[in-house]
Amino acid sequence: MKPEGLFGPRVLYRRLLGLSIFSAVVLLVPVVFSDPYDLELLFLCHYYVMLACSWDLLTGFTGNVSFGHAFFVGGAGFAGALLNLHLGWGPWLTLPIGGLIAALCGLVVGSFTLRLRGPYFAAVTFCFATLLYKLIMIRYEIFGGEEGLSGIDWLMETSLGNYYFSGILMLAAILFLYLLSKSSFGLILRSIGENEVASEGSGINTTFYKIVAFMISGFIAGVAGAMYGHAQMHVGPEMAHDSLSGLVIIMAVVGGMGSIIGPIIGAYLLTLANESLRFMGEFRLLIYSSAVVAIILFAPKGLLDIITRGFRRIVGQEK
Amino acid sequence: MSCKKIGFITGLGILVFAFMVTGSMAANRDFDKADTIRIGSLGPVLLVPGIGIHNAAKMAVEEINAAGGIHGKKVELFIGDTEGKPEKGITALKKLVLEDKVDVLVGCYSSGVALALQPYLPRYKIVYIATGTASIALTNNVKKNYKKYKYFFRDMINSDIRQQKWAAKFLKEFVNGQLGYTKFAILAENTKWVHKYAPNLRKDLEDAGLKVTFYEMFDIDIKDFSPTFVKIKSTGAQWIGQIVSHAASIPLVKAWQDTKAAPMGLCNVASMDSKFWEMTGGKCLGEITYNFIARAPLTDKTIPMWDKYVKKYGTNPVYTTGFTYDSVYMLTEIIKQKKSLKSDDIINGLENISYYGVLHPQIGFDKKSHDLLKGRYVMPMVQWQAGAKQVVVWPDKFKTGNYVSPTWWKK
Amino acid sequence: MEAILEIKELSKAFGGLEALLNFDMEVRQGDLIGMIGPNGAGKTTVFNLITGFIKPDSGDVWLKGEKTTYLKPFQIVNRGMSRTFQLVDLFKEMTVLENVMVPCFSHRAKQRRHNGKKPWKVAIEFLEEIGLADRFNELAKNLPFGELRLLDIARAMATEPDILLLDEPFSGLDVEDAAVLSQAIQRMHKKGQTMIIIEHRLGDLLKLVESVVVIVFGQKIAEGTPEEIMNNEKVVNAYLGQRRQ
Amino acid sequence: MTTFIHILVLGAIWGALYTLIAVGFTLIFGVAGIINLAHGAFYMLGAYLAYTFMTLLKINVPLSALMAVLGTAGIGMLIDRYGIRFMRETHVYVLIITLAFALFFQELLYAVYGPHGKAVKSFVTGEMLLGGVHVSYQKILTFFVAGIMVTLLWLFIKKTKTGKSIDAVAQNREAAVLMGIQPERIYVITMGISAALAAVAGVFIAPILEAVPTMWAFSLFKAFAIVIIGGLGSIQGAIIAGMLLGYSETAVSVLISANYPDMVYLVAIILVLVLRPRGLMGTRAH
Repeated sequence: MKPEGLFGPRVLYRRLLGLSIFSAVVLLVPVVFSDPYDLELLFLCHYYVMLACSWDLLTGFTGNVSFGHAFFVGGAGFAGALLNLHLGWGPWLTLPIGGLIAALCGLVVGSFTLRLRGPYFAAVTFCFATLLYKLIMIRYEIFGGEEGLSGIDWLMETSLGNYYFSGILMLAAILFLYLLSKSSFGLILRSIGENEVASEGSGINTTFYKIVAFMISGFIAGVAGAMYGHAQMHVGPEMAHDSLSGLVIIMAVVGGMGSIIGPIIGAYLLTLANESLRFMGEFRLLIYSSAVVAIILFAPKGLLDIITRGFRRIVGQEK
Repeated sequence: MSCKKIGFITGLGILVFAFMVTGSMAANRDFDKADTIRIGSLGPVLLVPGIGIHNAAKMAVEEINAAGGIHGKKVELFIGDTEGKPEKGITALKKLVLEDKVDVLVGCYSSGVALALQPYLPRYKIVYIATGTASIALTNNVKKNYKKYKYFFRDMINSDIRQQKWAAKFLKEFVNGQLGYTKFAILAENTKWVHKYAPNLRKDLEDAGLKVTFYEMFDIDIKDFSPTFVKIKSTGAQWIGQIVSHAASIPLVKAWQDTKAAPMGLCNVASMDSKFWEMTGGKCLGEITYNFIARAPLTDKTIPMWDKYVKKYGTNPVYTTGFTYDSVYMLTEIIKQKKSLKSDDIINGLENISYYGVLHPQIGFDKKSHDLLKGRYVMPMVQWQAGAKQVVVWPDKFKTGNYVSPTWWKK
Repeated sequence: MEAILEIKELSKAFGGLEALLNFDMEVRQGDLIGMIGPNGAGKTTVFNLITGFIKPDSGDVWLKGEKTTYLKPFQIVNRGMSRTFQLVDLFKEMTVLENVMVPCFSHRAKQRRHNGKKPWKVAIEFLEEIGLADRFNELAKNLPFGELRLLDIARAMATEPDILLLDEPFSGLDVEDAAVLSQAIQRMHKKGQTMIIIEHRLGDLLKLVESVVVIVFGQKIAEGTPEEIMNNEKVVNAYLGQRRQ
Repeated sequence: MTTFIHILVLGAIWGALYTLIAVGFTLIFGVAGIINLAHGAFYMLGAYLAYTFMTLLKINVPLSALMAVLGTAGIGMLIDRYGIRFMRETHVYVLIITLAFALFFQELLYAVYGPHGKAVKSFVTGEMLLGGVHVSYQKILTFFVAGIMVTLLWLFIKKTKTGKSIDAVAQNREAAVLMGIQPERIYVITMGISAALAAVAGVFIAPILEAVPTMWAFSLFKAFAIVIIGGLGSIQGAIIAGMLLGYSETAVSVLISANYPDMVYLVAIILVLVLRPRGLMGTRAH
């Protein structure tokens, strides 16, 4: 007897096979689509995938909606930018350091929100991000205020370089988060989301797991934020703005929360849809947001759910 | 099932890639091989300064094409929406350069956006004349690192020195000299183009023996300005110098009119627009702002261009209009002259140009900083007067009416 | 024999209400103790206090010679005392197997698993013991109420506790389910599992247990074998008497 | 002295407005247990509908205001009926669908009216001097309207049959169901009332500030902050915290700098949740 969908090496192998096909596609895309503009767009997809997946580890599993993912992105982005501008450290240093700073931010927010759930949790995470945003605005002589900081060293000289750098980083992040979510760590996070009291009553140090989840989520979002700053050669307060947090939430939800794979779909789809609707002019964002509302209304569990169910039906495996 | 799940993702991914068009990148095309000359216009398409940029560029391009284009080649215009935000500006620039393959760029409202765009110019080797950005940091970059930033030119009056000196002159000569006020409040938004402007203005006033009773750089997110005006009033200020471009101008003007703190006049970019009266419900009555274009014979071309613009778009030109209109002409002039789209040729041409535009008879750029040449600009002070009229009250040379003090103000 | 759980003068008040006053109790290895009392008498409060979910105002809890009074719930579990919950509220969106796997990752369970056995295999064993092994892949929310109770017990057992605390395991069960549960408890008892059971349904309880503690208004009023308790006048007046009316 | 009076007057006006926005937010949480992130969008819709009726269609003030409020209430009820109902118990879902609705309305108004602020003429012109301070009649009117609306809400809940049903559902849904109350009907009505209250605030703020497509966020944050400080679900708490926030923000911007008022609510939320997680008068523990 072997439980399906759990830890069995064969199942894991199959899933990893799926991930490697995805990796191969990511790595081969530039062969077909070499236009720099397309690559820049796909770079954005990579960035958002990293944000949405790292958010998913925190929220999709523990069930507490974080409205402050921008705190990590902005914190690491600005930290990286300042280190680059003042000390001349390159991306190879600022990315990991940005990530560590964001992990530290995660530790702080995590400790503040330990006892909080639901709306209270949402409010405090939101407050941290907004405090950072306000700080950037008020201490403009350090953070550049409304305009942010420009003149940061580039990540890679060409769009192709940016594409591969971000692509490999993204694949590493996905693989790491996916394996983590399928490990005991993921199981425990889910149990905390389902019922924290019972989880603690099962001998689990829920505080520890929640804070570690915060730190890992923050680290990956932070690396992504620092990477984005270098790739854009600019960091701005919008990286700490609540609208970025909102966008990340919506990407993850549209794709399907609590699966790591779902947010990948959401991030790719929404980033590309946003761009391909450009011909609609000023109605672009209206159509985009109506589509988002429709998807959440009609597929509350996300697109991944619809896709897998549809696929099962085709193959005839519907229970 | 998981394998299929992932198979599906790949499938979806491939589908999604099919959205996109392939093409190839070519910086600095060959003039002879180019069918058309492509100009990119950057600016927020829904904000007044951006509309002013795009309309002016469109009008100039249409005129140039009607006159036969550049050696028979038509000029094509591409619009990039910056939404007034650096992040969106970068996306717009990438789209113009990488997808639309434009040869030169004009436009851009907001210094922060232009600063974010500057590092991309050497990367794409594309020449860009900024027509709506005032921070001196932009041209200082050119001066400091000419090799990297030589692609950048500014056809606009820098705020840090030129606008600031002009503002100080207005406050000293007119407000103090003619009206006799000595206590000033400086209310400036906290954005890049003001960072040196406001403190230096304060210094100039204090050096002239005038009092600055209130000085604040406020966050552009602020919604309610009543407390700020209350504070200004309590300091006994007799004149408020506002320096506002990005902030919520409508609530600001409403709160000013409601609290009746003191007369207000210096720079409010939204207030330069002829629709501002309607937008504030007439609450801007009495407010003064300088502008960079007016229906006055700045050169022979000014009034005809103004009238044509009003006829075509049903609205007055705004401050970015004149700069953009002239810049598009200058760029085509150089391309025509050099028969080249190579950035070095264009830079060389622009550095040596002396162009008869709508704003000044001899527009030209400083060879080291690529800023406008000294003295080749004007900035009339315009007051909103009863009946939604925009009246030039200073300097006397361009005056179209007298200054009217707000009725509620008792000195 | 040495007591493995000692409760000394434990007191707790909520606002002005004395939920528990100077409560003493000793539990020895292999004991199967019942705890009875009317609604609101403070039985669940005892459980909440000794498992760390509520902090007492005064008094102490000693588990195997170690003071655990102010430890956190998960620390107490890892020192060998687990409990079930009165209102069964498990990990509903997770499968039966996953429900039992969570405690397999507690510090205590991990330490005791030296033989390198896979956690899911350990979990299956616990499910087999309680008779739910064939439903391991079902989502917990789809289980009927009786099986949920069993699952909660399996979950608590998976931490391999020295003392297992069952909070009203029979409430809401029909006769059949109750019989299954009784058998399971007896099996565990035979294996030497120490247990304390809170219960309302005296019939089921008194048949099972060896000794009974009676709590009324936050105070222990009697302790003894089921027969002694049935004949104790104080108990009959305070509790059983009311029932008979 | 004038400064002090100013803080007193302006603080009261903002406090009243904040309260008006926040009571609706706390009401729907207390009754239906949902955090409605589209609450700010109702406030914005109120302002824009007022602009549409008054400035564009030139309908008279009282009728436009009424239509704006009722229209928003209707939209609120539709969202509750078709957007929230079937997933009401999942708070993650409710948070996200209401956020999506808020963004949708932002883009809708952006597409229809553009990004510029739209001005609405004051309902009453003129101003009065209060202890040496100019206060426009519009602001005084807003203050009184806010006070009246909150009082009316109180009376409605305590005196009318529907109101009592709402109260009953808020206190104990199971018991209310046993008494023959249909909770779903109550939820829809409550959402309508909640939306209407936000819309009233929007209608009256429009002439003081402006109607812009991003205004929803500002009001939502303030409402969320007030309700967390006052305690989720508590109307008294919302009133107290609303007035406190109005006064403290005004005091900070007059006495320190206009840059800092937002810090007040951000820090207050964190402090309150760390020190007293249930808020000042919270009815529900987290």
